[in-house]
Amino acid sequence: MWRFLGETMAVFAKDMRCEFRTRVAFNSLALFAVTTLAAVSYTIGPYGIAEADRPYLLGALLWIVVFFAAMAGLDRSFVKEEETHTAPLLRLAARPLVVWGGKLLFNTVTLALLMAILVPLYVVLMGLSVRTPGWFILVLAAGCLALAVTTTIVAAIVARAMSRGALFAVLSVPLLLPLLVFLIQGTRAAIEGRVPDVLAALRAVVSLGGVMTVASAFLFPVVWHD
Amino acid sequence: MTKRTVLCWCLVAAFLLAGGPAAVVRAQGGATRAAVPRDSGGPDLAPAIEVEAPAPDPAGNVAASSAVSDGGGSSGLMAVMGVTLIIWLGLFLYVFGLDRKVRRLEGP
Amino acid sequence: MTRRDILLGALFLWMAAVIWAAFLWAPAAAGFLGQSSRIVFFHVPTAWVATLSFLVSFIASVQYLRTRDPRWDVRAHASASLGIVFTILATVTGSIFARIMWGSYWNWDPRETSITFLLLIYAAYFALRGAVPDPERKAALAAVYAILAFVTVPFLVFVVPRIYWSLHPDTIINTKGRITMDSRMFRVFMASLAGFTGLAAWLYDLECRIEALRRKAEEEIL
Amino acid sequence: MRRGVTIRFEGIGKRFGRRVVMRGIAGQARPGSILVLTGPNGSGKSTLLQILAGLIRPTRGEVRYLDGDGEVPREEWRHRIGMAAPALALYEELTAMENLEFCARVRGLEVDGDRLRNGLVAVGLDPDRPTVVGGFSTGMQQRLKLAQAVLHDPDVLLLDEPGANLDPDGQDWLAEFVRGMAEEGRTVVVATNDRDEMTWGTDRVALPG
Repeated sequence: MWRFLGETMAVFAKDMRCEFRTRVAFNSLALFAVTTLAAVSYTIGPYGIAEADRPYLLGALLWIVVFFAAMAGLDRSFVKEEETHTAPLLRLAARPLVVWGGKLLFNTVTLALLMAILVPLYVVLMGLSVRTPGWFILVLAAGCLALAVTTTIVAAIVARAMSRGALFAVLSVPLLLPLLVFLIQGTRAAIEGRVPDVLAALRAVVSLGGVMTVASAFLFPVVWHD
Repeated sequence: MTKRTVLCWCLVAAFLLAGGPAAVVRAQGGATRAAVPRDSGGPDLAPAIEVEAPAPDPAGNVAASSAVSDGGGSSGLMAVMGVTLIIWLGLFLYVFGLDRKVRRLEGP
Repeated sequence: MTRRDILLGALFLWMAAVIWAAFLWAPAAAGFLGQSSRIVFFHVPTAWVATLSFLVSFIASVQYLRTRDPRWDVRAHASASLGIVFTILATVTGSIFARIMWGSYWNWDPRETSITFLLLIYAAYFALRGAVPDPERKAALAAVYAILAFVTVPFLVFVVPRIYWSLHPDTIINTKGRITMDSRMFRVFMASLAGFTGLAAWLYDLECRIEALRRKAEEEIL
Repeated sequence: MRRGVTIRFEGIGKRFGRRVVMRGIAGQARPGSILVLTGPNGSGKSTLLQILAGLIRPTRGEVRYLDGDGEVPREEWRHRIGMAAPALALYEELTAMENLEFCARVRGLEVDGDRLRNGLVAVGLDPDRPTVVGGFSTGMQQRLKLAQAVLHDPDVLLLDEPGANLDPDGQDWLAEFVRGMAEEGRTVVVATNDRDEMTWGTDRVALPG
């Protein structure tokens, strides 16, 4: 178990180190997020939406911004390994589950960093007031994990195919849409301060995320070795 | 089936049971309350009739339908049925031809 | 005349009878505009067959990964392409109904949304297949994707449509677990369900054999 | 004492889409000897080497690793194989030491600074060089790949064009190095078009063009 964790951390640390030296994924994620945020804030602004619609529309917009940013950068972790031909080396040296764990950790941390910058900006720019901030953050965290799990396995599949950029979005969207529906419901409930509804949405997110995690941990070796 | 496979299936089932149905029931209760005042533009588009499950009373059903078909005319229905039948015949013949061809290609 | 031909002839007559009964024998249901309720005899069975093919595709994918037998990949592929055809049919019939009942062909009703996702999943499945040249890798990756997509389907089909308020009439297996349908309608409906399932089984068998022939022709190069 | 691994492969065929790369290739690599794979460009030498490493799944045929106890299970191949090939690149953003350190960690080896440094010195590289691998010449990258391949003391050494991009001295050193590896009881497979490298081995598999 400890050996597994150590090896996973090795993959994660390697990815982080490579990423900090080039910043391809970070930059594209951040740029995409900031650009969409700027567009949304410019066209809608804090007073563009009627008071009654705010919780729902602002929650939906937030997740759309996050989703687009994720589409722009989260496939890098695997695609880069294939493009620079380092994947075969990793395949020979590491256990598949270790690679999956490392990449998942990397994607989670990337997404968490992005959201840590994006969400406060969004709250300020859109004049969003959240009734239950604790639940709001919990929904965001659960969403971050579930998004990272799904994009990691899709990125692994896409890296093994051709025309990867377009395929990543095509394959991710159907898997992510139900998740986004629950996340938007949860965010809205957290903004409005309806705790039981937040709990219901969180349960659905955890359930879907959990199923995804188990399925991708189980299926990843197939994707990785074929 | 390895132990790992069994474990994975159990975990998937556990997650589905833990979150899925429970969330459905809750969200249903919550959503009708929250979403009806402002849903995604449904009622604006819908015509004046109320949408409801078909009436449970069969007698009333038949009565209503005969009233409707008096207005609509059964010749129209005949025409639609005829077109559907012709489409079905064409489709069947086409697929049957394919079936024959495949059997011939597969040989003995 | 083989046994197969007799069975196919029976299928033809059965479906012809269903079409007749759907239009002339069964009554139109109350609460629906004009004769629009008759579409239930065609719309719901296509949706049912689409779901069924999704299930078959999932099982075949699991079997492929377990056994690595290319025949399972052929089955997964065949049922997925059958699924996409029937999903499109269900969408079209549903859309016609929506036009008559609700005044527009498309209004992002939750049911319409979830069937769109289903279409997206199938489209993605074939996009993935098209993007992998190596046949073994293609089969394995497609199988993985089919399995991943299938685990989200319960959420798509059962959870999402129920979170929102829907215009869609109660589904046949509704939350109360009661069938609200006239007995004649119900009989025609079940017959149609059986007929469509038979038709799908025939098409599935055919599709598998065509795909197998195609691959055999390709194999001969090797 | 090293437990040698015999690699046996039979009826190997590979097809990418509609393109057939090879068919019906068979052979055997024994411990302590060098198997040379030859053939014109595009005959599938590199592909065959990757099939032997388990990196590519063959369309037809089977590869088996046998040691004293019988067949080696696939999960253990990674501990037994060391490979250097153009298809196996190193991380360009990392330095030579960082690359080796990562390989050691991910294999679950004990990370020992001296051992890694010695590994680099053995292939003629300076361990304290701060340049990242992206700034290396192809010859230096080739040396680093060899260091990576023998890092975990593997029983099987798979080399694809090992002498390419090396200077004449480097090629002499390489010949010595590979022969030494085989004499210690390792199974060595070399895919090459170089006339000198072809003379290393006693066993040979020639791929038709």
